[in-house]
Amino acid sequence: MISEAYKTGNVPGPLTAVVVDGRTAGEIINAAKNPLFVVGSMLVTEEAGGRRLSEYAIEIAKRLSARGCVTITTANAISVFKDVKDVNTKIMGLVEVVDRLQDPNWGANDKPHDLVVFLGIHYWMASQGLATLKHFAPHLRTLTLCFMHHPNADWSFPNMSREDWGKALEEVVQTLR
Amino acid sequence: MISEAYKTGNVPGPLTAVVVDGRTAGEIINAAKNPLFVVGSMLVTEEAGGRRLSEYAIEIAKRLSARGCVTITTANAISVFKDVKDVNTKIMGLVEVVDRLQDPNWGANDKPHDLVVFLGIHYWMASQGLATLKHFAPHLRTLTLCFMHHPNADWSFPNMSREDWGKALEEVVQTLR
Amino acid sequence: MKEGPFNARLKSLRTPNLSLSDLEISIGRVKRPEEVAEGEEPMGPTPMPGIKDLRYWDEILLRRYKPFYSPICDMCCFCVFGKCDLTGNKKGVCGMDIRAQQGRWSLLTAVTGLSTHFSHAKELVEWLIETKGPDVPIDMGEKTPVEAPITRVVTGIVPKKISDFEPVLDYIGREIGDLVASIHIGQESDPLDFESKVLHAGMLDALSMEIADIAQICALDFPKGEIEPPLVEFGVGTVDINKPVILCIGHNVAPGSEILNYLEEKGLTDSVEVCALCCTAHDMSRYRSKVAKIVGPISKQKKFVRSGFADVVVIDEQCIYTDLQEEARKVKAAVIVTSPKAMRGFPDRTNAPTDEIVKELLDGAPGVLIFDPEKVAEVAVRVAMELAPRRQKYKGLPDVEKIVSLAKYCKHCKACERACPNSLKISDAMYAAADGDLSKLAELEDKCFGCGKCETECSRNIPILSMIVKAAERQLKEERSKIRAGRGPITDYEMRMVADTWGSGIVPGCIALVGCANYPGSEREVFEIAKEFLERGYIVVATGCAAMAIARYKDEDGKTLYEKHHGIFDAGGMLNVGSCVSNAHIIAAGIRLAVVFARRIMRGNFAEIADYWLSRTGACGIVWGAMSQKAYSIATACNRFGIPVILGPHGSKYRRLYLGRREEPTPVYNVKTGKRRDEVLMPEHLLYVAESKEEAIVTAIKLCMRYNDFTEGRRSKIRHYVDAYFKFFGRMPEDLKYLVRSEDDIPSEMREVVLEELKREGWEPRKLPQQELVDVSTLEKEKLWTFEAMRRGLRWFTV
Amino acid sequence: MKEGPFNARLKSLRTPNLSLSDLEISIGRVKRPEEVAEGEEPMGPTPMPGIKDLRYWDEILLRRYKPFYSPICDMCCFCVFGKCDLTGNKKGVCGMDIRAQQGRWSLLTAVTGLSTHFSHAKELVEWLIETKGPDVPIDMGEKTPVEAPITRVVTGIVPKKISDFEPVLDYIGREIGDLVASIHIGQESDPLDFESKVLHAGMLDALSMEIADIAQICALDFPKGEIEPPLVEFGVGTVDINKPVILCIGHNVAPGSEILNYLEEKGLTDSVEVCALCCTAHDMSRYRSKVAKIVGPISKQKKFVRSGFADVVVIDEQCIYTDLQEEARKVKAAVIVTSPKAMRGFPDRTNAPTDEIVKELLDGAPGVLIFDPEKVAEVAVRVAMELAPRRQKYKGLPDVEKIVSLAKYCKHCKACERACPNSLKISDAMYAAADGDLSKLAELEDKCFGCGKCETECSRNIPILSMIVKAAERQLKEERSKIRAGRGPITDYEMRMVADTWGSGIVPGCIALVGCANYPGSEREVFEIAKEFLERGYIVVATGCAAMAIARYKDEDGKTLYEKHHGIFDAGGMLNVGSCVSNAHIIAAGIRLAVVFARRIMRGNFAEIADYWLSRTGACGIVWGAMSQKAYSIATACNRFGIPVILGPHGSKYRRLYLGRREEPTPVYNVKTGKRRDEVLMPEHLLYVAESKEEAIVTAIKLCMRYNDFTEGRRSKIRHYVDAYFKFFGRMPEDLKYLVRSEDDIPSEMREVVLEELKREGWEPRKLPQQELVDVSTLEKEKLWTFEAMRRGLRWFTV
Ligand code: SF4
Ligand code: SF4
Ligand code: SF4
Ligand code: SF4
Ligand code: SF4
Ligand code: SF4
Ligand code: SF4
Ligand code: SF4
Repeated sequence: MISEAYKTGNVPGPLTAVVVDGRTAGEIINAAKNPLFVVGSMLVTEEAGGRRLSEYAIEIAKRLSARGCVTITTANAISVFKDVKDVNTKIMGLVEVVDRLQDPNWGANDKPHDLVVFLGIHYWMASQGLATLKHFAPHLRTLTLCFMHHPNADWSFPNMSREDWGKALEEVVQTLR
Repeated sequence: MISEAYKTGNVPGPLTAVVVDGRTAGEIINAAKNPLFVVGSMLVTEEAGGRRLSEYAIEIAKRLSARGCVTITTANAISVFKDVKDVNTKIMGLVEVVDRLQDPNWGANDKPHDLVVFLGIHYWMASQGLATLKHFAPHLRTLTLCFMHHPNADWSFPNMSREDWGKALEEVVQTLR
Repeated sequence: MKEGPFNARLKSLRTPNLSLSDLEISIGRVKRPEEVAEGEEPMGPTPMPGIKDLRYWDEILLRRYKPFYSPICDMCCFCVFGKCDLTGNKKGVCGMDIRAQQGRWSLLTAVTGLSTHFSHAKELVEWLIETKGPDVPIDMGEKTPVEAPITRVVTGIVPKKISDFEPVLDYIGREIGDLVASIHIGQESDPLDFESKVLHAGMLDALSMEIADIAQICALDFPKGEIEPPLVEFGVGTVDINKPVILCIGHNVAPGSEILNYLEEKGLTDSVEVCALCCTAHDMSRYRSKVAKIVGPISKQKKFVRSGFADVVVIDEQCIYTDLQEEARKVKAAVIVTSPKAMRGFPDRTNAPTDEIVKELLDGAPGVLIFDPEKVAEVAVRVAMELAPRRQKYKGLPDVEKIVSLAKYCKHCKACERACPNSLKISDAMYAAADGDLSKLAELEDKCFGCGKCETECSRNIPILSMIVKAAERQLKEERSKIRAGRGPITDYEMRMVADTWGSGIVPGCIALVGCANYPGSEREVFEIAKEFLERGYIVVATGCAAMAIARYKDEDGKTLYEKHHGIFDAGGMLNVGSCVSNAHIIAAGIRLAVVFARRIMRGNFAEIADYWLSRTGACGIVWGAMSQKAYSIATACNRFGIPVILGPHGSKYRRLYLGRREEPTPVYNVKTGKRRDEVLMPEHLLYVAESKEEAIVTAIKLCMRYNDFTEGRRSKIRHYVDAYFKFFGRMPEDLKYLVRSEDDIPSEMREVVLEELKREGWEPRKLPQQELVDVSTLEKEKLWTFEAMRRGLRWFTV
Repeated sequence: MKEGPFNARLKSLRTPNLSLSDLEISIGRVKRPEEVAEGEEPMGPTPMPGIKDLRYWDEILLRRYKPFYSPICDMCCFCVFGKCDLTGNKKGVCGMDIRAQQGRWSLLTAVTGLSTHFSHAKELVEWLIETKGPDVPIDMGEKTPVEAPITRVVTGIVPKKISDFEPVLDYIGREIGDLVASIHIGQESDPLDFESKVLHAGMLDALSMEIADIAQICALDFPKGEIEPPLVEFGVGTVDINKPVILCIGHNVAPGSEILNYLEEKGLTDSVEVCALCCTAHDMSRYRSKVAKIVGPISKQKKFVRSGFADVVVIDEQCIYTDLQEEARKVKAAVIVTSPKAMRGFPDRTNAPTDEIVKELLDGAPGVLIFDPEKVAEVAVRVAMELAPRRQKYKGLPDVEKIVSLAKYCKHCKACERACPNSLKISDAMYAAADGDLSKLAELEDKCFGCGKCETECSRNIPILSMIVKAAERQLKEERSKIRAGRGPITDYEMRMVADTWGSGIVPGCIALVGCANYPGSEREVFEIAKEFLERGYIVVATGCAAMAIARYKDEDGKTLYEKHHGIFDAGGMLNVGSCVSNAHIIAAGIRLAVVFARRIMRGNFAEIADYWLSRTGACGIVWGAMSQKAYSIATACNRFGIPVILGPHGSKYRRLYLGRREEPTPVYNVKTGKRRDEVLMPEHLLYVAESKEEAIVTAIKLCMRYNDFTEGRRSKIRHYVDAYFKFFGRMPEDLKYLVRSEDDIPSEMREVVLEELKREGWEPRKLPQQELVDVSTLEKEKLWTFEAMRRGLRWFTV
């Protein structure tokens, strides 16, 4: 299944993301060897399904940390992790992460990644970052958990309301091992 | 349903053709008040399902003529109609037809058209002609019967083999009233 | 030596290896050796460089800062071999891959920006020569003896009068041709060579901006580096709509200044209200600060025109919504367009009798095209005066009840939100408005740049923008404040005063806020960034839309930052430098520093000067609302001069950044001994995109650090870095080990925490003596022209 | 009058209303009235026109021939306000709609082509001034006293020596800046104003091409309008691969001519094989017709390099596959790149010692960049001689068995076909090849332009292009024929001879076959079109890739059209004019006609000259393989001069045509009385796309008709039109009623059938006397400068 891009004009080319639901997204993360979770500035401002977006992000980050994976906080996202325990975070600029991810040997936890998961990043920055990865990081798959559809990812949610988004994120959290 | 463009790089934008089969295509033509059939140079050279493409074109043109509709032959397509009876043809360049179709009052049979059907036109000329109509002839719907998928049309076949194309054209002919 | 045309002759001077030529360049022709005055500043190695002549400098930059590409399109549509799919490792029919294609787009974007400034400069110079004569002296005031630093550095020319810019313009025009030619199918293929051309375009952009601004400063007597330029009335609310209102929009001051002249001549200054938008507003207020009012930046264009306040709208060039004339027509305002670059389909009435044109416009002609600024002035004033009384009923917006009923019609499909560049939450605001609560609509105003894209997508034809403006009407009308008129150059005098502290890092940096108004969050963010840095004792300079965004907001005590802070180029100074072309003066500041502080040769000595910026001079550009091709070429201009720049999130759509990787060792050289050693990369990036205001602030602090920071300077910079991190993120930065050279660099009050962090990261102090640490350049010794010239026994006066 | 710089002064001459200035322009400065020689040709109204000065002419063209837009993309990605969806009636964030956006792309495409020719001209002139001095006289031979018609018409300058082109280049460079600036966000919004700028770019393109070709003709002593220029060896098969082989590719003759010089000097001409591709080949053979061999057009680049025959590949600029250096590397050929526009990532070795560079290349360096053509020559020759013996094993292609086994590996997914610009039936050919039958692969060669796009899409990595080339090896090796060396200008002398017959329509037209090699069917079609027109007694002129395509094929009796037909600009003449820049001479031909036949003023008199082309002079360009941006700007150059052009189907991807609607009445004026009347539109289109060769032929015949055809001329044109229709379509054309003015226009042998058809169509003869019918212009009387000048009592000599 494919979807229209959230930004109507964002039609990058013949290759376009596959639409997934929350459960599938969770399974994709589960299946990955060393997923990297990258969260951005919208963690500070957005809500999903009536909860703060940061709550979902923290849940996901915790489960990933339990598997030895890292969460990269871009922009000011680190501020929502201030008093959170049991989470491996690292501060980087989004473009810095994406830049380094082009190197197949780079890992935020010193191991190469096979999956990158975006959440809460400014739409166009995320879209452009995903484009960089699509073209220049063929060793990686990309998944976004935003409510805005991202054609440049390998997998993306469709465009959805904030309510449905909350449900989908809930599903992701439930599915994660 | 949507399909990839025949030319991989031909991704024009968010709006893209709906894929149809032969029967649906025939019904679309049947439903139109004053369809205009436009055929091009590939009539002279192409085969579909083992028959000459021109044979299908002539069949369709005949049925349309019976309804008072006109077939426009572009380029050298007129040459295949040399000894054909019971067909209203008119010779024009493809870009000339498309140019005039932007005028909602223009008709090859002096009545305005509501549907334009392309067959056997050089891929890029057809694609560009369909783009012109998409943007500048909102009063018209467009259908192409080529084996190459055309995202700029309203309706198009998917990419198909010459054999399947023959079958689809046969279906069109069968469906036409 | 044979006589011959200038440019052909020059070629022999353009040598990639540095041989000190015994030829000097004066205006438009090469001096014979006997003509060169003794003691005159020698010519550097690259006067009037062509594409290939500064490639060696670009190689240094691009080895440190690799182009980072983000395609916004996977296809290429440049030639009819295509349209080609370039996804991943596919090549186009011509052999281009996606990386080279991004380089090509980067070049196209930069050269579009460059051409725009060039064309603007050319038109200004031609018009000024025509009206004021070719001999207007280039005089920037006694405090600024170096009149045109960029012109000197790039071309080697020392301009004495405005017509001396003519050969410089010829040079730029020819280079533009070469750059555009490189975009053609089957030419350049290497991303780095594309980027070298991009950087070349950037440098020429700086040169074009300098010409434009110097020409208008000298010929129209704008402020010449005044530290207290007059305050100008700013904001929608300052416009007196009881008078006939003329609104000028764009970048070319010619028509606007003539309107001001005409009013003066006719004694009508008090009878007609003259206001302006965008850089034309800056420049008109530099011309007549007491008369011309500044409405605001590009984001106000449609908002103000739609309000109906303007009776006559005069459009010149650049960044003017291309359907603005239609907006004007809807409110029955008269439209006059004036630029060959934006003729917008109107009939050319330049040679028609004025009476006839006035009549046409009063009779409802949709608009006229007039190329003669004097005629524009007379027509504008006469039409405004006659038209104003007739169109009172258009001066206003839909009323509140109308808005509520329109909001009820919304089907909440969010097509508008998906099309809105800032994804504003229109649907939510419509829900509230339908219930009679306009506050949510009003809140959008600050974040909305007034494009109207939402409206073109709404299948219900809801006039979303008008509703936002109406809802925000009160706050808009209350928008009245003061902005300092654009001051023009940073003076050599100021530079002498600040040289020690800025040059050593004690003044922790100069933050340049420039660029367009498509801010990621709201215009307020630019104000907040400025405030943050002013409070930290940085020098803050601003131009164009950004200078206006800052003026829009007031501090707790009701003052703008311009009123609150001094206007000196020194710690805590808040400078409005001027319009977009005034950006040249910011780049020039670092050139002045290199001359004042280090006596470096300017003329034709690009690489050494840029190295000085890159390795010594703490500054960072923030283009928070980067949008136009000009903003890109301005950023690139900074980059070629060695100045790092941070873009707002939309900047990722430019497709290319220059990112460094701090852990990769990079070579630096001792300027005196020439000894090479490897260092961490500093500054870390050359062109960066930040996602939030906070990220922009901490990154800018970091990007102000330089190899040559004295200990005291570095300590101050680290203090701000750590402090800002705690302020915004509540924790320590993770990269201090790259920034702290020795324990002396750590501010005493945070010594322990920092050392602890450093220890965790396995930090080792660098074991170099202070002098060795700071006498650093990125250029090899033999490419430092000043030193080379001295070694060759040359002696000269620097200004 | 004050002294001042050239360009500023000129402004006062650029008046949109036509006031005959008493100033004259000589080289680079304005003459004072007393300096103007008595009887000298007066200056027209628009010397050195800016964007706005010829808008009145463009309005005439664009009212007749409306821009017809075919977007190839529905989005805009020009600025970071976007990316915007412009589908249908949506506008971009900046207000642009899809129509204006196509105009903008049209401008970008044209200005890219223009800049490429400009930059080429500039580099040539700079290099020639450097090597031959500034005083090389502009002398086109005694048969061609009007040395530079386009320069005269556009700028008013009469160049005497090559350095006189310098101010013209300055002028073009400045205009390019203005044109590119118009692409910036928030500038132009009106499609017609975009198109006016496009046409301006086209005119400047013609000027640039003229400068480039005249400079090289004069300084390098190319043929000067010879009617029997030497025959040159043409085709892959003519290259002697037993010698060391140097291959030059591109458009700038500098390196190639220096290689020929070096070989001569060293007496090595017979020891080294020098061959070339693309326009460099044309120009090298114009320089030394006996030595330099022409391999073919762009379609042969990869095919030839892959064959491994070349030991050294020298690349200059334009239309060179951007991965060609990689192809060369695969066969271990040495690569030398030479142009700042296409540096392709190689290190600049211009200043390295020659021995060192030679050694580097022999040691396997991937390539070097050398800007000095003399050094290129020495390096190329020395490396070729040393390398040739070492790389014998690379001179060849995969063998036949290999091909069969590769073909078996094909999974028939047709990804290659979908990516191939011409959708060649590769899968079918692979089926056959897998069965050992290579004939289907071989058949593809003629239709394949050798891009290798198919290979980049094949997930099985099948080397499709190599297989095609191998399968066609025998036919390629047999490709050996003769082409006339590019002759350069059409002489004034020839024009005098043909003036009566061409000017009146008795010679039914001049067909110009130009442009690139992406033909819709095969290269053979260009040959067939040429043959058709030659047999009909048209004048056929060709340049660039098209001139080569014609040379590739032989008639039944084994001769090329060049050998079979005379080379005079007259009925039945087959002229190779030269390289792409020689296209200027084709446009110049009509200017010469206007002067020779009608004594029209040339200097600064653009509109009248273009009107002469449009309303009187029967010609049509056919750009059957339009591909590059240059091809677009060349077509546009023709269009602004009033010459219609037909593009091949791929031309639809340029996004814009100029189409007329014949039934819309268009105003024409009697040149003597000024009386206006309405006429059918003629020629019917200005820029047209044809889908098949047959359509191109009949349409070209029609587009050669002109208002001013004498009866005998029109009769001859109608004869060909009807005849060709019957030949290709077996029936009557349906639009004769627009073409036949009176019964006299009908050829006697088809009188009855034609009259019958006309009757059916309700045709009425036009009731105007012959003289009234033919004294027609599209310009109003007062804009016909020659007549205006005469009315004002001026008298002058025309050359
Ligand atoms: S590059 Fe831009 S204009 Fe071209 S296809 Fe892509 S989005 Fe469209
Ligand atoms: S320039 Fe190259 S990549 Fe772009 S459309 Fe042409 S062939 Fe394709
Ligand atoms: S597009 Fe119109 S109808 Fe849809 S949500 Fe926006 S305002 Fe409402
Ligand atoms: S006018 Fe404002 S709300 Fe509408 S699309 Fe533009 S920025 Fe968004
Ligand atoms: S130039 Fe206009 S249409 Fe194009 S991306 Fe920018 S805002 Fe959109
Ligand atoms: S892409 Fe490769 S495998 Fe597919 S049909 Fe073409 S040659 Fe065969
Ligand atoms: S190399 Fe030939 S067959 Fe392959 S894509 Fe190009 S034109 Fe088609
Ligand atoms: S004809 Fe076309 S491909 Fe050939 S050289 Fe000229 S521009 Fe290039």
